[in-house]
This record gives sequence, C-alpha cells and structure tokens, in this order.
Amino acid sequence: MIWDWAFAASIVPSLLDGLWVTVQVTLVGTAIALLLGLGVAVVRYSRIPLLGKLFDFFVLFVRGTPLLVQAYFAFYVLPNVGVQFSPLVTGIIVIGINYSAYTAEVYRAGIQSVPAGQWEASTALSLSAVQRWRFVVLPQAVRDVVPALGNYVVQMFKDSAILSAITVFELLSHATSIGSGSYRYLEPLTIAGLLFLAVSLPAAKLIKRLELRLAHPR
Amino acid sequence: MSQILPFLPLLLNGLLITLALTAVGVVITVLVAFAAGLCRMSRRRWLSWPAGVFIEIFRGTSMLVQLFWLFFALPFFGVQLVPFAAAVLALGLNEGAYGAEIVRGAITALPRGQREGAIALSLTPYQRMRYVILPQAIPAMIPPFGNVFVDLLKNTSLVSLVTVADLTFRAQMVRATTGATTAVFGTILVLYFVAAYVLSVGMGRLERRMDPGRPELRPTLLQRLFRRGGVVGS
Amino acid sequence: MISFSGVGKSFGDNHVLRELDLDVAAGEKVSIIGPSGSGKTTILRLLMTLEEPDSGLVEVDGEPLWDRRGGAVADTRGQAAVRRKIGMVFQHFNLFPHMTVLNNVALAPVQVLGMSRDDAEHRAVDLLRMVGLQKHLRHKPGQLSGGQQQRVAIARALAMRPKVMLFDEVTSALDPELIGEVLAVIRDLAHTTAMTMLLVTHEMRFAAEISDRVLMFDSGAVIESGPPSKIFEEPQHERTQRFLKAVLERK
Amino acid sequence: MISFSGVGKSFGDNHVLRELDLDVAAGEKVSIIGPSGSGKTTILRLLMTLEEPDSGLVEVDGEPLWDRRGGAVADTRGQAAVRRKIGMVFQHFNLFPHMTVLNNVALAPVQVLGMSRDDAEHRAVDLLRMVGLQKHLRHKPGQLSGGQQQRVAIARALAMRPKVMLFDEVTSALDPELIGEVLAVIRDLAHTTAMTMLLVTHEMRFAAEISDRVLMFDSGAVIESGPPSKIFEEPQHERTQRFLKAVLERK
Amino acid sequence: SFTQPGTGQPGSTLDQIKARGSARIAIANEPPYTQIKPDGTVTGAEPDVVAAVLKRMGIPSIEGVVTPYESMIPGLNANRWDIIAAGLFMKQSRCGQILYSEPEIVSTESFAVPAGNPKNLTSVASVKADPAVKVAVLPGGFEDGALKTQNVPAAQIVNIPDGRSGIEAVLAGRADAFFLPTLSLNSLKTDGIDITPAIKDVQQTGSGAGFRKTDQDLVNAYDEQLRALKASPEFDEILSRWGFSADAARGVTRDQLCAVAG
Ligand SMILES: Nc1ncnc2c1ncn2[C@@H]1O[C@H](COP(=O)(O)OP(=O)(O)OP(=O)(O)O)[C@@H](O)[C@H]1O
Ligand SMILES: Nc1ncnc2c1ncn2[C@@H]1O[C@H](COP(=O)(O)OP(=O)(O)OP(=O)(O)O)[C@@H](O)[C@H]1O
Ligand SMILES: [Mg+2]
Ligand SMILES: [Mg+2]
Repeated sequence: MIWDWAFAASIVPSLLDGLWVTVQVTLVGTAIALLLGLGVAVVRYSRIPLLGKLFDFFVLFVRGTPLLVQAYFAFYVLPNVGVQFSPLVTGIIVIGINYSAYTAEVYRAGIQSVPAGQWEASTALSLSAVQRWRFVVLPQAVRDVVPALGNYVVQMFKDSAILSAITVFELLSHATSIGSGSYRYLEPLTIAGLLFLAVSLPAAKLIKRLELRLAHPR
Repeated sequence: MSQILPFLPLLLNGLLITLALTAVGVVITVLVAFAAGLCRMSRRRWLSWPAGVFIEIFRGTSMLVQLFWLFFALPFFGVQLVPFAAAVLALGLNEGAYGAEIVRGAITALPRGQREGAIALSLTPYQRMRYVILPQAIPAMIPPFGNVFVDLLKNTSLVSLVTVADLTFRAQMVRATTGATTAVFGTILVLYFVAAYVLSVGMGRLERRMDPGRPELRPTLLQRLFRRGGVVGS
Repeated sequence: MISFSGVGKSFGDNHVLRELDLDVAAGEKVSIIGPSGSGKTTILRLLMTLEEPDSGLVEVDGEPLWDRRGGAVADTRGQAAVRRKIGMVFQHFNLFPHMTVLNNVALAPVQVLGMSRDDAEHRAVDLLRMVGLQKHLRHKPGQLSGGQQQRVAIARALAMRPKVMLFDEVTSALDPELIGEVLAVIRDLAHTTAMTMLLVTHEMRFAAEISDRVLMFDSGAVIESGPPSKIFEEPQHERTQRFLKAVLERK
Repeated sequence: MISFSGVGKSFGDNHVLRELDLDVAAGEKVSIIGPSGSGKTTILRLLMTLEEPDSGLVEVDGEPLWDRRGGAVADTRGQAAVRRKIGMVFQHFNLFPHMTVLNNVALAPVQVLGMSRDDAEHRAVDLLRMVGLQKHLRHKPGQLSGGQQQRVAIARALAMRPKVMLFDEVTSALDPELIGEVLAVIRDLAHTTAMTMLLVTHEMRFAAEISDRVLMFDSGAVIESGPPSKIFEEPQHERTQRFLKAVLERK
Repeated sequence: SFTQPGTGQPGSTLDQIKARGSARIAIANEPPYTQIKPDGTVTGAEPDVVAAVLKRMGIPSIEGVVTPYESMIPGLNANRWDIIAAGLFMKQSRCGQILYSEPEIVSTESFAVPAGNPKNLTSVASVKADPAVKVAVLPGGFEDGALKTQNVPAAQIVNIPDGRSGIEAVLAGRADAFFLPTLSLNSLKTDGIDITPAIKDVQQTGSGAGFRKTDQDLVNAYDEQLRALKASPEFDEILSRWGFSADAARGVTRDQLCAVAG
C-alpha cells in the first residue's frame, strides 16, 4: 500500500504544470544571468575604477551567501523600501542575479583566453572599445565557454526549487501543495524528482556533446 | 536592530547548528565522493553501474527535492531518520555526487605511467591506490573540493525547510516574532558570507600546505576564493 | 611624417628606449634592424598606442600622438584620429579567427570609417585580389597557410587607407618556403605606393632592396643610420659589424 | 625462462602480434630491434601484464602467465606470483614524483615482499650506490636529470630481485649526453648478473656489445634472429638490411 | 541516535511517549495559537493546553517542531512528530485523515486590510464580487480551504509562507486582504493595518490536538484528561491568557467541528 499508482497518475498533470513554471523560471532567469553576467564580466575586466571594485564584491558576496537567504531578503525586505514584484518575478530576478555572479566568472575565463594579439589588432584597426568587445573579443570569449554556461543553466533549473520557499508556485511547490491537500507526500515528491531528472539528464548529455564538438571542431 | 538583540543567542545557536551541519556534511561528502568516485572507475560493472546511477540521480535532481524526499517520503519505507541526520545525509549525498566527479577527474588526469609503474612493482590494486595514485591525486582535488564545501555550507540553509533549526530557520522565527525583517536577514547574510570566506581561506591554506611549489604564481586570495570550474565537475 | 623626440620608455628597471630622436619623412621606407631586445618592436607599439611612453614627444603627420614632455600626463584627445593614419602588421598575424577572410578585411572600414557594407566588401575584394587571395574570401583564417594569413593581415591594414604602415618581423613566424610570397606583396607596396613604411626585419637582403634608409638599433638607441648600401656594405659602428656578421652567418 | 607460443594480440583491427613464438633461456640477454609499431613494446607489456593477449600461451620460469589457448578466458590465479619474477624499466621512467628517491626504491620491497622498512632501505641504499646515486637519496625525482631518474628506475626494479628484467627503449627519452650513464649501468648488470634480460633498443652498438642474441621484429613477428655479430654484420633478411641501414645512417 | 525515536520500537505512541516522558508536537509559530519564546521554548494557547493535558497524563515535557501547516499531516503520518498542537482547525477532510481530540480552542476568522478597509472587504462574498481583489492565505491553512470550498478563483488567492509575510503583503499591496483567525491577526497588527470584525460567511471552527489514525488509545487517554482539564479553572486561565474564550470551547463538540465543510 506504500505506493498508490492511481493517485500517482492523477497528480501528474498538476506536476507537469509545475514543471512548466520551473522551465519558465529557468529560461527567463538564464536570460538575466547570461546578460547581466556578461555586463559584470566586461566591467570587471575593463577595470572601470569604482564600478569594477563594486562588481568584484558583488560576485564575491553573491557566491558566498545562500540563494535561499538571498531570496528571503529580496522577498521580505525589498517591499519595505518600495520595490515590489510578484513572488514569481522576485524569484526569477533573484535567481538570475545569483547566477550572474557565476556566469560572470565563466565569461571572465573566456575573455582571458582571448589572446592579447586580438586586442592589439583591434587597436591597430582603430576599433572603439565597444566595437572591440562586440566584434572581436566577446564572439571568441563566449564560444569557448558555452558548455560551462550550459552547466549553469542546468544547475539553475534544479536550484529554482528553492524559490518554492518564497511561494513561487513551481514544481516542488506543486508537489508539496498536492501533499497538503491529499496528505500524501511520497508520490508527489518522487514524481517531482523524476521530472527534474527527466529534464536535467538529457540536458547534461547535450552539453557534454556540445563540449566535445567545440573541443574538436570540424 | 535593537529588537533582535534578545534573540541573538537564538541566532548564534542556529549558526552553531549550521556549522555542525557543514562539518558533518563535509565528512560525509568526502566519504561519499571517494566511495562513489572510486566505484565509478572500477572495471567491475556491479560497482561502476550503481555508482553511476547514484551520481546521475543526485546531480540531476534538486537538493531540496532530495531533502524533502528523505524527510517526508523515506519514513514510508520504514527508515526514520532524525531531522538532523536526514539533513546531513541529503547534503552529503548531494555534494558527494559532485565530489565523486572531482575524485574521478583528478585520478584520470594522472599520467598512465604511474599506474603502470606501480603494476610493474607488483603492488596490489589497493597498494597502488594507497601509495601511488591517491597521494598524487588528492592535492589536485583540494581546490575543487573547496568549492564544493562552500556550496555545502550555503546549501545547509535549505534544511530550515524541513524543521532543522539552523541559522536560516532561526532567522525566520525571529523575523516572524519581531518583524525586524531587514535586520535579521542582513545579519545572517553577513554571517553566511563570513563563514564561507573563512572556509575558503582555510582551503587555500590547505592547498598551499599540500603543494608548496611556486607560491608567487598563485592567484590572490580573492581570486582563489570561490573559484569554480564547470559545475558538473567536467 | 613621423617624429620621435626625447622619447623614453621603461618596463620596470629595464630602460628599453632612452631619449630616442628619430624622424621619418613622408613616403620614406625605413627598415629597422638590431639585436633582440633592443627596442625595435617597442617603437612600433608606441606608434600604434599599444604602449605609452614615459617621456618625450611623438608626432605623426604634424600632430602629437604622445606628448609627455616633462613627464606630464599624456593628453589623449585627438589620439584616435592620429592613430587612424597608421596601419600595422604583426608577427603573428592576429587575424580574427571567428570571421571570414572577407569580414576580417571589411570590418574596420564599416565600423570605423563608416563605409557602407557594399563599398567595404568591394574594396576588401580588391585588396585580397592584390595579395592573391581572391579565392579564399569565404574561408576562415584557420583554413589558410601562415603565408596566406599574413597576406590577409596586410590587406586588412591597407583597408583603412593608412598613410603609415608598420611591419613587425612579419615573416619570422612563417615556414621558410612561405616567406617569399609575403615579401613580394610588401615589395610591391613599397615600389608602387607613396605610403610611409616602417619595417622591423631580419631579412637583410630584402631590407636592402626596398629601403630608403636603414636604422641600426641597440639598447634603445639608433647607433647607426644611412642608406642600405652604406649600412650593409661599409658599416661604421663595431656593434653593427658584429650584428651583421652574426645574422649573415646564421643563414 | 620465457616462452611465447602462438601468441596473438590485436588493438581493434590492428593485428599487432600474430602467432608469435619466442623462447628466451634463463640468464640469456636478448635485444629486440625493429621498426616503430612492429610490436616490440607490446611483448614487454604482455609480460608485465599491462596488456592481455587474445590467444596463445605465455610462460615464465615454467609457469603460465597467460593461457589463452583456444581463446579461452585467461585464468589469472597465480599470475601475481609469476609477475613478481619480472622487473621492468620504462621509456619515461614512471618514477613516483611525490616520493623521495629512497622511498621509490624501498616502497615495493616493503609492501609486496614484506621486508622490514630498515632492510628495504638498506638494500635501496646499496642499489642506489650501485647506480651512482647515493648522494640523492632524499631528493624527489623532479630534482634529478633524466639520466639520473632512469638510473633510479633501474634500481627500483632491481629492488624486487627479479629473475627477468625488461628494458623498453630506456634511453630514448634522454638527452644524448645522459645516455651513456644509463647504458653503463645496464652493461654492468648484463656482465655481472645471471638475470635474464629482454631489451628493446635503438642503440645498435650497445645491443651488439651486451646481447647473446638479437631479434629483428617486423609487423608482430620475429623475422630474423641470431647472435649480434650475425644480425648486424651479415643480415639475411632484406627488411633487416633496410632497417639497419636507416638506423645507422640517422646517427 | 541517528534514527527517529519510535522507529522499529515495539509499542504504541502512547507507550513510547510515556516511556520517554516527552512528546514531539508540531507547531506553526503563529501567535496566539502557537509561539516560540526567545529562549527557543514553545508556548501559545494550543501547546499550553496540550502540555497541561500531557502533564496530567504523566508526561512532563513537550518538544516543539516548527513546520508549515501544509506539511503537518504528512509529517505526522511520516512520524516526524507525535501530536499536532498548532491550532490546526477541524474540518471534514482533516478529520478523515487524522484523529482529533475534543475541541480545545474555538475562534473566528477576520481579514487584515489596509487602514480604512478601502475595498470594503467584510465577507468571502465581497471578495468573490470583485475579481480584482486578492486575498493572502497560508497554503494548506484553514482559510485557504475555506476560500476554495466557496469557489473563490485561484487567481484571487495569494500564497504566503507565514503570518508576518501576510501583513507585509497587505502593506506592500501584494494582497488586498490577509485571511487569518481574528486573534492571530490582532497579535500581528501594526500601523497601517485594520482587522475586520469576524467574517460571517465562514463557519465557526476550532481546533484540538491532532493524532495519527493508529493512535486511538492515545486519543482516548488524552480526551479523558482533557475533559478533566476543561472542567477546571486552569483551562479558563490558559485560554484567557491568550485571548480565547474557554466557554466557547466548552460549548462545541468534536463531531460538530468535524462536520465543517472543506
Ligand atoms: N610588456 C612588456 N613588459 C615588460 N618588458 C617588456 C614588455 N615588452 C617588451 N619588454 C622588454 O623590452 C625590451 C625590448 O623589447 P622589444 O620587443 O622592443 O625588442 P625587439 O627589439 O623587438 O626584440 P626582438 O627582435 O626579440 O623582437 C625587451 O627586453 C623586452 O623584454
Ligand atoms: N593501447 C593501445 N591501443 C591501440 N593501439 C595500440 C595500443 N598500444 C599499442 N598500439 C598499437 O600497436 C602497434 C604496436 O605498438 P608497439 O608499441 O608494440 O610498437 P613498438 O614496436 O614498440 O614501436 P616503437 O618503436 O614506436 O615504440 C602500434 O601500431 C600501436 O599503434
Ligand atoms: Mg620585436
Ligand atoms: Mg615501443
């Protein structure tokens, strides 16, 4: 009697709804993390006086504190200072900013691997700072780090469950909410875990393939 | 701020629990990482296959889901862990799965000749591991393990969601009672940050002690802090 | 066209240039020779604003590029406009590996000079035909030989219509059998254009053939200077004699 | 002492050894020569159980090391005991970089033979003195030259008191001026001990000097075999003539 | 020990907690029903009643476990705690899942609204009347169920994790009202917040201690001592300390409250 198949089947649609929210959080969060991280990396690399130091600390601090506590902070404290979003939007912003600290480090590694000669050639062609980043450095820097960024996307997908703590109604929330209505946790939690696996395993495999492809081009 | 002063002992008690979770978690992480990593590399299918499944499952699902499962679902299979045990187990298994890939990576990165040199001396598989492979692989594992440990420390905050009274849990409680939301969360953010910082510095020390070569080429303290390669240990 | 006066440059306590004075007239082709570490590359890099001098004045076409007389902080307004008159070809090509050959050449004219894409590509095709690479427009640099890559790099620099071209040992990273094709292109430029050319090279025969003047460099200073016939056939300075002897023997 | 009969070994469709038969008597010193890829290293690796044959029988000192006659699955009981009679020196030394020279040599005697630490170290010091390294006991391999490292590797193999020693191109990773010191040690061993020795080498003069017999290998088979005087001075096989000509010309 | 007390041990929960001299109770830290003191110990109306009853049963101490309402019953069934003492209101579905003691607390429900009650929310019906109105509830709480059984659309319901966040949600405009027991809201009240009078169109309800279905013997023993407590002035003293009416609790039965829809 431990596992109730009929019950398990009946909750799958609701859990799939939750999975869809999780995927949405991940997609928008990824967009934020990729763009913001890029900005942070470029600013830090450009040694812009005050901003650079500030972003250094930003990366350090975000990576040194738990996502859950950051989410609580944004959820509870920001409304007090007049910044208010729905839990979903708050969650997406928090996880996006959190991961931007990680992607910034990835981009930095990518930027560092662009040879000095590429910078010098850009100067020799009189490209402006923006043109240099846009046409020469970033295309090369990003290409090499696509797999590493991909790994963080998968990681974000899994970490988005933490946002359930600030009432973002994603996959895990759906599972616990089913639990509170039906008073059973076994099936919803197990199926939620399997759904996470069903997305993250193929994604990880895909990234591995991409990595091999980039390592041995053509 | 003054509202939360009476609750400071409670917060410190939570910090203690958080540190205890981290300490026990680190031990379990290392044990699991070596067990799973070494089994994964075994040529025996009945060892490598289960290790592979374990690693994929624990790296493929959310730490929080694992925690909820151990806490609320496992009892139905007759295994009833106290909350602290369920918590450190989830932390240790999850981070251990990442650590397993670190162990495997460091060992496979050794030159093939080391293993062959050891075979040519008739060392047994155990002796090869003990005297030749691990002493060389372990120093290489320290920086990535440092990152895993910082992750572990941060993930201890999740146990607050399954009734373990860690720092985050206590903070929520104090907040609910006093309403001093900003002060409480500000305080614990700083506490976590300091703890993570100290942990990283400690790992940096360990790294230098195990590998005394070329200190001037080492990255600065801040660079070393929170350095991380690909998450999936690749 | 180019004038260094009292230019100094150090890396740490390594005084690479000391009170350097140097003038190059418009249209002049000047070769710079000298032992490794004597500061030849540094001169070109200063002109390209890849390094900053510690003191002195560097002028190009009558306008200041660097003015650090009295050690004052460089005023870099207008620097970009001056630099635009200069093109440079590097020892290791420094092509953009993620762009086609055509885009390598057309990028800066579109982005910097504001040419239309069409005009820039037409011009790029012309230049690439001139260096003999019209067949490789759509290839990536990685698919070309070293000699071909270096010819693309020359076309890329020319696309900006510079008044001054800098060449820094552009053949020393090439396999011996590829050197000729690159030198042929430069020879052509030297003979058919009025560009000012500054050329760091170890190819003495080639330098003799195309240069109006040869500068012998040592320890950051010009120790001897004159037409190639004079420098190569009757060098005055003992250091020059020793240097030429060593280089010619190596071949 | 060593006997291969009908041994085959493939990597994928690369048939490295084909029905190899080979006997080496106790105390015999045998050199193996032949072109790259002919399977010389593979023979030594089979003896060291670093590779597994696909078919055939390999015996050492009368006991089976590999028995895959009829393609049966190898029975590896007793293999460890047989392997213990064999020592091997590798092209790239394969010393343990985290241990001192002394510990490199003493490790296996303590762990495998169960000698006391004291006895093992005494013996290690004797062996290291023999190879001329008594001054470097406490150094790590990284602090030694290639030639010194290879001599440590020889001492390490000898510490297990093997009846058979395998040498796989032990000088080809060394700078030319360091080769002599390693060959001197091996020559000494060959002349003063009764060990069976199997030596893959490209040092023809050395092979001629110390070997009782030379085997010429090609495509996984012995195509010619005999005393060094015969092989080196009047090779019968056309392939041998060609091989020797190429090797001797290269010097 | 690494495993939970009770695992694999013989005997009922009653025997075990008697042997231990202590019971684990689930609470929510929602004053006045349940509250954590600065020293970490547990108090509040329901825990105080439960502690008093258990003392009469010869069990001197309680050990509080703070958990959200939604996981209280699953956690009870997973043997994470022995008794729910959180003011978990009785209703049909819950009474089907767990055993309740006789009622210990009876209460009313109110909305917390911005000062002046700008949207004039006084009943569930007034919420349903305006689809733009959003009401904050604790997921899995009684009020959550009450709104759902009256078919308030999901889009109008905002989940928040605890009482304090509910007040903050109303202040921040994330919700127009926060639906909670009147007394709970009173203890959370801050500037800028009004508490409405008791909402009429939800049924009156109340809570008792909650037990696993397999612990009928424990419930029987508990009810026996609870009856004695309710007959004594000590009961009045405890309930009035937290602002509840002891007589109201004496006036209803478990069967009545378990009949509440939801
Ligand atoms: N970025 C730098 N940092 C420190 N030292 C530098 C740097 N660039 C050049 N140098 C030093 O400056 C000196 C002159 O360098 P430069 O490259 O101008 O010499 P060169 O005459 O071009 O030599 P070569 O023929 O080897 O190219 C050398 O000693 C070099 O080590
Ligand atoms: N592990 C392996 N996997 C696949 N092929 C292998 C492996 N080891 C050896 N080979 C192949 O087997 C063949 C014989 O190799 P072996 O090393 O025995 O040659 P060798 O005679 O020692 O050559 P050399 O003089 O270059 O050392 C070669 O073609 C080699 O590529
Ligand atoms: Mg140079
Ligand atoms: Mg070989």
